[in-house]
Parts: sequence; C-alpha cells; structure tokens
Amino acid sequence: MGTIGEPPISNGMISIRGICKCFSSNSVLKGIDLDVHSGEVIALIGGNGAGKSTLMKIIMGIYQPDGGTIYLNGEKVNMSKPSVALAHGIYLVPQEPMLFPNMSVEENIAIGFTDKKKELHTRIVDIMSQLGWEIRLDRKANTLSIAEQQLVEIVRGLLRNANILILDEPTSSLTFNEIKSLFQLIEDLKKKGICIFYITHRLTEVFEIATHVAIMRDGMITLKGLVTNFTKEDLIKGLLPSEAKIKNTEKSEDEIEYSKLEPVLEVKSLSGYGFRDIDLEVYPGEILGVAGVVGAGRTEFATTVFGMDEVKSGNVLLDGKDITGLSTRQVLDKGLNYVPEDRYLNGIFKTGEVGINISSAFLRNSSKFFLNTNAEKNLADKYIKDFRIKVTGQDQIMGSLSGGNQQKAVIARVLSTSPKVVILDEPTRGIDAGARCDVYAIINQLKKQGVAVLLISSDFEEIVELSDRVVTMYQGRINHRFNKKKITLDNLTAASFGVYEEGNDHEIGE
Amino acid sequence: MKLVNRIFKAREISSLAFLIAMFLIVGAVNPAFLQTKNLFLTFNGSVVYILMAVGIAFVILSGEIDVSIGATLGLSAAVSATLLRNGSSWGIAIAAAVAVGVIIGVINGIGVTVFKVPSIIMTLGVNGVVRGSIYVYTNGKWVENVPFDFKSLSQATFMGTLTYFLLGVIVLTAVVHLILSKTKRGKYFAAVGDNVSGATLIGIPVEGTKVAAYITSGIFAALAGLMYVSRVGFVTPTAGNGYEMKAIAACVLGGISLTGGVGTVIGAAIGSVIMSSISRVLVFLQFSSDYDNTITGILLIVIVVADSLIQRRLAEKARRKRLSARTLEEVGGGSNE
Amino acid sequence: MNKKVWKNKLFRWESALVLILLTEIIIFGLLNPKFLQAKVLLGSINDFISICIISLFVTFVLITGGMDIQAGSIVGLTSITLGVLWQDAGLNIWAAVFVAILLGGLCGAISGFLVAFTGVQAMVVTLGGQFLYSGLALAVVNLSSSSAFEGISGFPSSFIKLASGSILGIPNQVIIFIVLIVLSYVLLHKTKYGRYVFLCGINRNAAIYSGIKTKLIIMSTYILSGMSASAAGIVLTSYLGSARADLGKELTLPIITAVVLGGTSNLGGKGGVIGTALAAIVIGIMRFGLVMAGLPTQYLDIPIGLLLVVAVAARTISCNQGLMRKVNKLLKRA
Amino acid sequence: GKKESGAGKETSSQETNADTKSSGGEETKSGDISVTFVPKLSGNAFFESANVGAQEYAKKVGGYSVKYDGNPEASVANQVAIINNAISQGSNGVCVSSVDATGLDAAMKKAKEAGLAVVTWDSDVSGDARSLMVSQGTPEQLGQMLVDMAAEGMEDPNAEGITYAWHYSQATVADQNSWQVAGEAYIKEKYPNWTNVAPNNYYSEQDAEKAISVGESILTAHPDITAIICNDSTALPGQAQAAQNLGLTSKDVVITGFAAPNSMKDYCRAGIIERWGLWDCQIQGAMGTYLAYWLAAGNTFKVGDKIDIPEIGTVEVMPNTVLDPKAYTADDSGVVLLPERTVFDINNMDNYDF
Ligand SMILES: Nc1ncnc2c1ncn2[C@@H]1O[C@H](COP(=O)(O)OP(=O)(O)OP(=O)(O)O)[C@@H](O)[C@H]1O
Ligand SMILES: Nc1ncnc2c1ncn2[C@@H]1O[C@H](COP(=O)(O)OP(=O)(O)OP(=O)(O)O)[C@@H](O)[C@H]1O
Ligand SMILES: [Mg+2]
Ligand SMILES: [Mg+2]
Repeated sequence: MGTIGEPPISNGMISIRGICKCFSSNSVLKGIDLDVHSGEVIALIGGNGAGKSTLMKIIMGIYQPDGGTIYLNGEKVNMSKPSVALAHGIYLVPQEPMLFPNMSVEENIAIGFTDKKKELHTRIVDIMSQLGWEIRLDRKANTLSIAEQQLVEIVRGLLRNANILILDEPTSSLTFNEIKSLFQLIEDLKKKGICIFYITHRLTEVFEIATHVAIMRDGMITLKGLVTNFTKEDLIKGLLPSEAKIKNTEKSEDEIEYSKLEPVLEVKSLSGYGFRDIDLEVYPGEILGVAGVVGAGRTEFATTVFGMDEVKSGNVLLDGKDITGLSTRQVLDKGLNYVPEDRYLNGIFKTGEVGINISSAFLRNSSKFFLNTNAEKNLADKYIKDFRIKVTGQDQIMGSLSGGNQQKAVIARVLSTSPKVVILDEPTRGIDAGARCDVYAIINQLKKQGVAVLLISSDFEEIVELSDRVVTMYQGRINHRFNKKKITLDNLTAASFGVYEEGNDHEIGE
Repeated sequence: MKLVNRIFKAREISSLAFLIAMFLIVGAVNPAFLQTKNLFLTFNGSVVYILMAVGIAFVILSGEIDVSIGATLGLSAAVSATLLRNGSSWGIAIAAAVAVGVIIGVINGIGVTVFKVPSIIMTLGVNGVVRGSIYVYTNGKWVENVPFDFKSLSQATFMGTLTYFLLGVIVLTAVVHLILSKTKRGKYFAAVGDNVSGATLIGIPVEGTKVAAYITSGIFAALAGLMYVSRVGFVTPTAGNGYEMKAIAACVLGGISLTGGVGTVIGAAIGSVIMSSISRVLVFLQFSSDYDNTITGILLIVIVVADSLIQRRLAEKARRKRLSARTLEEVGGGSNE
Repeated sequence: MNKKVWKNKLFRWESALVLILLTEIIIFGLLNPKFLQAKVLLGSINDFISICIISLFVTFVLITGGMDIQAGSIVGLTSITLGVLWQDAGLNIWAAVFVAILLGGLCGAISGFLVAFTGVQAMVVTLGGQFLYSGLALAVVNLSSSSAFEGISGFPSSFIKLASGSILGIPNQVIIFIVLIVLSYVLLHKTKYGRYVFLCGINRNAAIYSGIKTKLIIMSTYILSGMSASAAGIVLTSYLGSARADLGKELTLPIITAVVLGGTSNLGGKGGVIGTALAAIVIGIMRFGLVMAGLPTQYLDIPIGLLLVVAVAARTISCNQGLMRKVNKLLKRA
Repeated sequence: GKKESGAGKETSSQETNADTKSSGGEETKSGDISVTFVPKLSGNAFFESANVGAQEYAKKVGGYSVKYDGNPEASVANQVAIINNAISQGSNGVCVSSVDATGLDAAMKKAKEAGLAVVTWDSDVSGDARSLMVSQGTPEQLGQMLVDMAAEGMEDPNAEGITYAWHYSQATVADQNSWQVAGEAYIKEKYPNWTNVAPNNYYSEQDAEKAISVGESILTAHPDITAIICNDSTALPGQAQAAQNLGLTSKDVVITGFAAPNSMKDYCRAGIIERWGLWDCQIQGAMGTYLAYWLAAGNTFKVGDKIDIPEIGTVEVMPNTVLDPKAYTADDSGVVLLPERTVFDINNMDNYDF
C-alpha cells in the first residue's frame, strides 16, 4: 500500500514521505509515510527484516534513502549525515550497542557533548540514580555485558535532550526493573513534549507506553493508529503473514514422569566466577527454565559449563560422565552445546555465507580432511527449510540477514552437532513474533526428540510458556525452584528479585 | 591502591619504567653511559624518531597505518636540503618541506577515506612512489654542502646541554598530548579508531578525522626531515629507509595499540627514545653490532608480550572480582553490580 | 549479496588480474620484442620466484586476520643456516635442506605461538621477528668458518640444478611454483583446515564456540608461511649458488603487496591463493618489463606503487555502488 | 633524472632497433653497442659519481652508450636480476661492482655465454666468471692505505696505548670487510702497539642518523680513543658529524676513511678531519665501461697485453693473482689496476668535485 502522490505535509514534528531504500538487489523500504507529533510515542513493530532499523538509520542520516523526503516541523531537511540529524535534535539509540570499547562508561556517554565536564558528570549521576541503574562510570566499555552496554546507550540517549528520540529495541536484553524505570522516564519525556520512536518485539510494552502504533511488513506500513484502537490480537494478526496461523506452538501440557527418567545433565554444587553452589539436573525431553535479572550470573554459569571459564568447585555430569573443566571442544563432543547470549560477538560469522555459518560446528565430524561440500549443502538447506530462515540462498552473507534469521541460523549450527543437552541463552533476544513462534516450535521439537533443554531468558513470559520446571537465579545463586504448577509470571518475577516467599504464591488455575 | 592500578594501566608509565631500567643496567655495566653529556646526546639524538612516532601515532590511534613516512622524510629532506644548498631562505626550505608532508598526507588520506583503499596498501604504494621520486628529484646523487648555519642549528643548545630541537620536540609532544586528551576534536582520533560506526552515530566526521591524521603524520615526517638535514648535513636518496617500521615499533613500545583507539603520544615519544637508544646501548655494552637487530627484536617482543599478559591479567582479575562480588553480596541487596 | 555475485566478484577480480597481465605482456612485447621469447619470459620468473612462493602462504596468515612481515628475514636465516650446516657441520646437502625447512617452520611457530596465545598484535610480533631473525642470521654466520661477507658457495651441482635446471624447457622454479600453487589452493579452498582458517579470520569467538581450535589454526598459518619462506630461501640459495645472511631482506613489502593486490583482505576472512599467485606474477612481470623497456631499476617503485594503489582503488570502487555514485559525483564536480 | 633516464631510454630504443635488424644475433656495429653499468646499489655517492664519469667519458669517446642500472637495495638477488635483464634486453656488455664475491658467478657466466662482454669494477666476482676486473687496488693496498692515513694523523703512531676502532656499513658487504681484514693484519705486523677497542667493529648500515649515534657513542664510550677508521662513505661523514657534536677536532681524535671528497670538505675545513682517501671512481667507472665496450666491439686480450684507453692512458692486464694469490688464472681473465688512489686533505681536496 505505497502512497500514490504526495499527501499534504501535516504539522508533524517529523513527517516522512515516500521513503524508499534498497540494498543492492534487496528492496527494504518501499515508500514509507509517517507523521509523529510532539509528545507522541509511536511504537514501531514488525518482523525481523521488516526495515524498522533501516528506516531509523535513514532518519538519523546513517543511510541515504533512494527516494522520499523527511520534514521537520513542516520544512524539508536533507539528512546527509548523522551530524545533521544531531543538529536537529534527533538521537538514535541503536539496536546493537555501538560503544567505544576502550573508553570508560563516562567517556562513552560524554563524548560529543560540549558541556563542562563537571556538570555533565552530575547530570549522568542524576539520571543514573533516577533510573536506579548502577554501572561504575570508570569501567571500560569492553567489560560490560551486552545488557549493560544497552543501559549505557540508553543513558546516553536520554542525556542528549533530543526532541526526537529513537529507541531501537532498547529493552531487548533488559528485565523488569530496568524496563520499569525506563518507562517512567519515557513518561516524563512524553510530558516534556518530546516525540519518541519506540521499536520493540514485546507487544505488552506497546500497550504500556506507546500512544500510537505502526506495523511494518515487507518495507511498508501495513497499519497505524492510536494504540487504544487495537488489541494485542489485532497486532499479532497484523504482524504475521496474512495466512499464517497465530500460534503454531501447541504447549505440551503432559507432565513429565521424572521418576522414570535419568537426568542427562547433573550440576553438583558448581561454583565459578559470577555464580556459586549451583545444583540442578536436566532430564531428557525436559525444558528447564532459568530465570533471573540481568547480572544474575546465568550466562556465566552457562559459559562455564560450556568450558569457557574456570570452575572454582563442584562438578558437572553429562550422562553420568564427569565433564567438569573440559575444554569447549571436548564438551561439544560429549554432546552439550550452547547458543550464546551475544549473537554478534560470539554467534555469527558476519561476512561469511549462511551455509558456512550453519555448517561450521558440524564440519568436524563430517569428514576427515577434505571438505564434504554436498553434506554441507544438504545440512544448510535442511535447516533453512525447517527453520524457515529467510534468505535469498544459502550463500547470502550472514551480516545482511535480519536479527531473527541470524538467530535461527545460529541455533541451526548448535543443533547440527546433534547434542543431548542444549543451553539456550536469551534465544529470542530481538526477535519478532513470527520468528519467535518458529523458535518456540524448534524448542518444542527438541523436547519431543528427547533433547534436554536449558532455557535462559530474561523474557519471563517465554519461560512460563515453554518450561517444565524453572529455577530462578538471584545474585549468582539458585534461590528458588518451581515445578510446572507453580510457574507463573508473578512467582518468577518475585523470585528473581529475591522477594518470593513460599505459601503466598499463585498456583495455576487457582 | 586505585592509584597503583591507574599507574599500571597507564601504559606509558611502564614503558618509561623500562626505559629507566634499561639505562640503569647499561650504566651499571659501563658508567660512561650515564654521564649527563651522553644522556643528553642520547635524547638529542632521538628527536627525529620522536617526531616520526608522534606523527604516526595520530594515524595509528585512528585505526589506520602509514608506512610512507620514511619516504616522506627522505623527500622533504632532499627538497629542503637542495633549496638550502642553492641558497634559498630557511623559510622557503621549511615551507617546501612541510608542503611535501601535507601533499603526501592528503593523498594518503583521500585514498584511504574516499577510495577506501586499505591503509597498508595505500601507504605502501605511496611509499614506493615517493621513494622513487626522491631518485628522480636528486638524480640519485647525494645532496651535500648544506649551509653551515642551518647545520649548526641542530647544535644550538639551551643552557648548554639541551638542544633547541629537543626542547621544541618535548614541548610539541606535550601540546599534542593535551590536544588529544583534553579537546573535543582531539578525542575524535582515538574515538574513530575505537569504533567507527559508533563514531559515525554520534556525528563525528570520520573521514575528515582520518585525513587530518594522515596530514599530521605527513607534516611531522616533514619536520623530522628538516631536523634530519640539520643534524646530518647531507641527504642520501635512501634517507629515512625503514624509519617507518622503527616509528611503528616505537609507538607499540609506548603502548599504542595497532588496532586503534588506545595509547598516548607521550608513550610514542618514550618508545622512540628506547628504539633510538638501542644502537647506542650496544656500543656501551661492548656487544658486536651484529646483534643490533637480534636485541631490538627480542626487546620488542619481550616488552610487548609481557605487557599484554599483564594487561590481560589485570582485566581478567577485575572481571572476576566484579563477578564474584555479585555472588557474595548479602541476599536482599537488590543491585546487580 | 548472494554467492553468484560474490563468486563473480572474486572471479572478476582474478580475471582482471589476468587481463592486466596480458596487457603488460603485449605492451612490453611491443616495446622490446625480445621480451616475448618464451625463454626470456619464463626465465624472468627466476628473479621474483621467492615473492611468489612466500606470498602464497602469507595469504593464509592474512586470512586469519593476522599479518606477517617477518618472512623476508627468514629467507636469509634459512639460506645461511643451510650453508653452515652443509659446509661447517658437513651435513648432506639434502639433509641440510630438510633441517632448514624445519627451522623456517620453527621461526614461524615461535611468532605464531605468541600471536595466537598472548593476543599481541601480529604486526608487532612479526615486526619483532623481522629484527630477530635477520639478527640471528648474522649470529649463525659467526658460527661458520667463512665470514659473513663472503657467503658460502661451491654447493654440489645436484643442489644447484634445483633452481637452475629445467624439465622439458620449463625452468624448475616455475614447476616448483606451480606445484605450490596447487598445494596451497587445495589446502585453503578444499579442506576443512582451509575453512577453519577462514572462520578464524571472520570471527574468532564464534569459531571457538563452534569448537574450533583457533589457537592452533592461527599458529599453524605462521608455521606454513615460515616454511614457505625457508623454501624460498633454499631456492634462492640454489639459484645464486651462494648462501648469504642478507638474502630476502627487501622482500617484505613486495610480499604483502602481492597478497593484498591478489584480493585478500588485510582485515581477514576473505581472499584466495589464485589471486595472490596472479598478483605476484603481475608485479614481477611489470618490474621485469619496465626494465626491459629501459627504465632504470631505481625508478621502478614509482610505477609499481601506482599500479598497486590504482588497482586496489578500482577494485574497492567497483565492488561498492555507493562509492561508485560518490566517485561519479566527485568526477562530475571536477 | 631526465638526462640520465633519457640516456637509458635512448639506448634501449637503439637496441630494439639493433635486435630487430639482427634478430637478437650478437654481431653488432659499434655505435649500437650498449654497456650496462651496475653499481652495488644506486643512490650512493661513490657509485653515482662513478656513473657520472662513465657517462661523460662515453659521450667524449663515443661509439657506445652506458646504461646505469642499480637497485636501491644492495643485494645479490637484485644484481642477478639486473644482469639477467641486461642479457634479455640485448645489452652488449655488463660492468658490475658485485655485492658478493661469488653470488654473481652464475649470472655472469650466463652473460658471457650469451655473448656479452663481462667486466667487473670496484668489487670482483670469481676470476672465471668475467674477463676483466678494473681494480682500485688489492684489499692489502686499500687496508694499508686506511691504516697509514690513520697513522699519519697521530703525533707518534708508535707511542704506547694507541687505541682505534673500525666503523663501517655492515658485516655482510664484501669489499669493506676485506679491507678491514687486510688492515687488521697490517696493523698486527706494523703497529703491534695499537689496540682495537672493538674487535667486532661498529656498523651503521649506511644510515646517516645511525652513523651519527653510533659515532657519538664510540666517542663517549671510549673517550681516549686515538683513531676511528671509517671505510664506508656514509659512516665517515657520520662519524665526523658525531665528533663535531661533541666538540672534538682532529687534535682529539683521528678520524679517517674512504668517502667522496664533496661529502667531507666541510668537516675538513672545520678541522675535524685531516685526511681521508678514495680513488678517482669517475675514472674507474669510465675505464670499466670503456673496456666492456672494447671487448664487446670484438677485441680480445691476453694476460700481459697492454690496452690503450683514450685520454686515460695505457694499462697492463695483470693476472688475477695480483688480487688474490689463490685466484683462478687463465689467459682470458685478468686485472687492470687503476693508476692510483688519492689521499685528500685541506690542500688538494678542492681539485676534486665528486
Ligand atoms: N547494511 C545492509 N546491507 C544489506 N542489507 C541490509 C543492510 N542492513 C539491513 N539490510 C537488510 O534490510 C532488511 C531490513 O533490516 P532491518 O535491520 O531494518 O530489519 P529490522 O526491522 O530492524 O529487523 P530486526 O527487527 O531484526 O531489527 C533486512 O532484510 C536486512 O537483510
Ligand atoms: N565480556 C565481558 N567482559 C567482562 N565482564 C563481562 C563480560 N560480559 C559480561 N560481563 C560481566 O558479567 C556480568 C553478567 O553479564 P550479564 O548481564 O550477561 O549477566 P548474566 O548473568 O548473563 O545476566 P543474565 O542472568 O541476564 O544472563 C555483567 O554484569 C558484566 O559485569
Ligand atoms: Mg532492527
Ligand atoms: Mg546473560
């Protein structure tokens, strides 16, 4: 539904008219029209690769549009480069943090500001405390976890006093408390009359803070309007490809007979850096959810089991065999594999082809010395088909895929080693509803095949939906365990913040 | 404690420590080395290297490399020396030399930013062209008989021992350091080298910054060329051959990371003093000059490896401390740091 | 961009190199007919064979995202060691050759180890290696009865034949080169090892998470380039009939030039040996031809430098429409 | 560069004509004869002025043209490449100053077989690999010359406690080292009272900056050193500059060696250095290239013959053994010794301009 002719320029604080963009052959934006007024928060939702980030990058002047114009308060502006956008009070908090790794947090926030160092510092401290986020300002950015990096990016954006603020999936790796405080702040900004683009894949958030919502699909805006005019179902309908059914993840309600089963993975009072005294066992065909707030130590626990970090004490048994302190390579061979949290840092071969990405772990067992190109091809094709990875071919360059498809490819690689145990760390981070359903389907698939799944996620809805049992981590320790009945949002949230008491908890169907 | 860590982290401090240690050891073996006279000779003798290193530091900080500075030194030296010999005024000679530096810098900059030629290739090519032009310009001959007054400039001293050259270089380095560490635009160089896309996002003119870096390194190489002429008094077509590698090594010794974004020109200056002292040190240690390269190589590797290991240990220690800290917190403290 | 495009790109670049090569041959042939005599043309390879041999394997190093500026100095070290082993230690010449190759591998291994295990930038380590190994070469001479400046000569003719002989009119050096091209091509593009080399270059972390022993892979590439350097040293020694400590000291930059001109990215993760081989020949023939055309050697750096910059600039531009537009705009303005 | 490269181009185009006429065959009319003049490295004062001599002489005598072809890097491989190029390019003769005593043998023999006249100058290859060598003298002669110049600078060379050192380019260059070796031997016998403070010598790799810093260090590390012998044309001015930086003059330390007059005149006037030496490399270059032409033109010689060189004089072809007793001897391989070597000082230096 591209625009025919130029509609009159509204008095929007920012008005976008007929923006088009294509990368080489792939046309990503096909004539976008959008108006946002002061004090509005427009939630931009849409599948991976719908073109949300691209549109924002164009507004920010990072990419040049192939066609179309941008009006600020009615007058035409040529966003030739970011400095122009900044000069007009536009600021983009990018989807993937772009900090300066060798600078301290403070320098990262301060760079580009002209104000006095002193008052800037006080402002930073203020906003931090206002948000209740605690990151030491003198830490080097390259020691920050992905989540912390995102916090810093947000703080930077808020400090800019931009009058048009773009938040591209700011909460993709945050958890409740951070998000809550962020939303309070956004409310204030609303009142100040700042207009905000808010990109997210979490529909609940849309209803929490957005005034307007726009859905993008295949480079066009398929529906837009006041949030109040829509229900969650409407949005989901609008998101999914017209004929696709809304939920293809049939939640398997059948209880697992634990008594009959031997645990595949046993962790016995494991202590390492960032966590201690972890006791848990995962059974074949079970999904064990691991909930917790950012910094709870879940990633550290997972990576340590995966042989990336040093074990302080305790041990890990896989099929009763001790795999404590083995190298990643050995752990892999023993049949445990891990989907990393930071996709860009540890997950993808950005400039490599999708095929190469998928086969990279499978190669070792595929052939002795020479490459077995056929086996590779078949493998890649299989997963691209099964996981509905959206590519022009298995030889598309990974970096040009959208987040969701990249994530699917990474999961494909992990499964290509046919592991007995899979650890998924934030498997749906920055992934759209459609892809999310696919990933859930994949996970349930694994469950059926009798693979044991350890699901780390900051998105508790996800955990509630998928897990058979849940442990919550709090400050590096497992502080509570929940069986199927007791897995509810409130319980998990309470437990993750260490304020859960037995008894006054909510059984499902109470 | 914090201070100690800070000092450990400030790489240039540890290279300074190394420099001092080296001098003391040599002094222990052969006290003649520690005579103030000789120390000043050593420092005065490293001005050319310091200029080269400080100049190239801009390029390395901004994440690129420049292997054409050796040739730049050669050409600017040849040009200025020829002018001086043919009786033109100092002003003209200096202007000409600097012009050479600027032009080469601009060419490098354009090639790397506009035509996106990998910097090693761009400057490698330019290096060849410039080196060749020296032969064309000098017709392969030496440029000799530079006027005595210009030569004597290199010996003019401030309070007896400290040459004006050294004084100037020190001041220059200090100023540059302040610019890079304190001013908004100065910080851009490291920022660009640290994360290009991040720099673009916050509106830093990435390409402009890189061009500026190359021009700076060109100018500094040209100044080095002038000092070369004044110190040496004649210019061979091979003047400055291989200095680019020495300058790079100096930067590395001084704690500048070749991946960009990390380091200070102070460090570069210290590194160049180390580099230029080695051949002197060997004389005092009674080592055969045969081992000149062997020792340079070993020093370079040992220092850099040792340093990198220390830095990594510190980072890892910090990380683990932070992580453990989170687990040891009293249950109930709601923070996650 | 999809594979066909991507493949085309490499393909296009390699064929571009072939084109450059042909034009060179034609032009120089017109300037000096002698140039076209097969004997002359093939013979000319003798004088840049070492660059060809070494750059083939330095390609591996660059693909892992590393850098190797020490290969040149390993050539000299190998050559003199070979001489000393044969003359002073009285080793059989072929045994000496074997040891020399191992030595080259060892030198590579040392640098490679430091690069892979201590995380020091490759450029720095190999810069150190460059100083170190050229220095060691002199140290080795001091072990020998003959002094550094004389060099060691009088090798058995069987050894001299290695480089100066020919089979069916094809100089041995050319044959050696072809064999090595095939070898490195298969190794890099047809084996798992080669794939791992690429993966390490694209994203080392991801490679680790895929269970690849990145440290060993990275280290191994330096061993390969070290051994190729010693191979070159041996060929050169045999060709000159004299073992010297200072052989190859001027090769460093030409090698890097050949590799990158061949289309290998100095940022890692991308490249190939065919391009390298072609580029090495393009440069070699260019030098040779220009001299044949009467240009004194000392001016050679100018055209070579220009070729390098222009060629690579042309490549990057043609690969990038955005740039294309920009450049066109610039040209229009001018 | 114009004049020179111009000359180069000119000759090459002539050759191509020649070749097309005589299909690469070697019978050539004089006037088409071209000689490739190969220095150890280009851009070095010594070789550059030798080239000037060669070029000017060729113009004067006529009948042949000289192409100067050297590589900025002094290395065997480079020189072999240059000789090969000369062969395939159809040059009629080469006149080489070899960086390696044996490394060029193969290439030179190849040139000989290809019918080129092969002559060496300044620094030789094996006797059987070339016809004539234009020598500035034997290593002994030059080593002695260096030592004698040093001795002359001292009040009393036979006094006790005389210390000295050698400072030149590198351990790997042939001639400078052979002079040093010969000089050492000469000192042993003639001045046993001298002591070498650095038996393994100081090197400055033809880097002027390095020559100065090494020079300064020598003078401070050995404050009372009597003499420093710099048998390298970069090391000598560098060493002199170092002395100047330390405010030393020829009274305090004797600095001498080989370098082109122009590069040392200032230091001599400043009283930092009294005497240094060289042979007239311009004449040497002229003779070398002329003899190459002479042979290429079809003339032959036997050891003992006399060859007349226009305007320079008549020279006698001596057996190779004058340079090295155990050298290869044959009728068609001999040595021509240059008239003589010059010692420059304040009085005569201005008669020379190279
Ligand atoms: N630099 C680029 N080069 C080529 N293609 C690109 C580039 N950036 C984005 N694309 C393509 O443009 C499309 C839109 O990407 P974009 O990142 O805007 O999607 P998105 O809506 O932000 O997805 P997500 O929700 O995963 O962030 C994707 O198909 C992607 O492959
Ligand atoms: N690359 C890194 N270098 C140093 N420290 C890191 C790195 N990555 C993470 N950390 C530290 O580990 C801590 C945990 O990171 P993160 O927020 O991912 O914790 P986590 O336990 O994974 O949280 P979650 O439970 O949400 O996964 C961070 O607070 C950070 O201090
Ligand atoms: Mg996006
Ligand atoms: Mg995590």
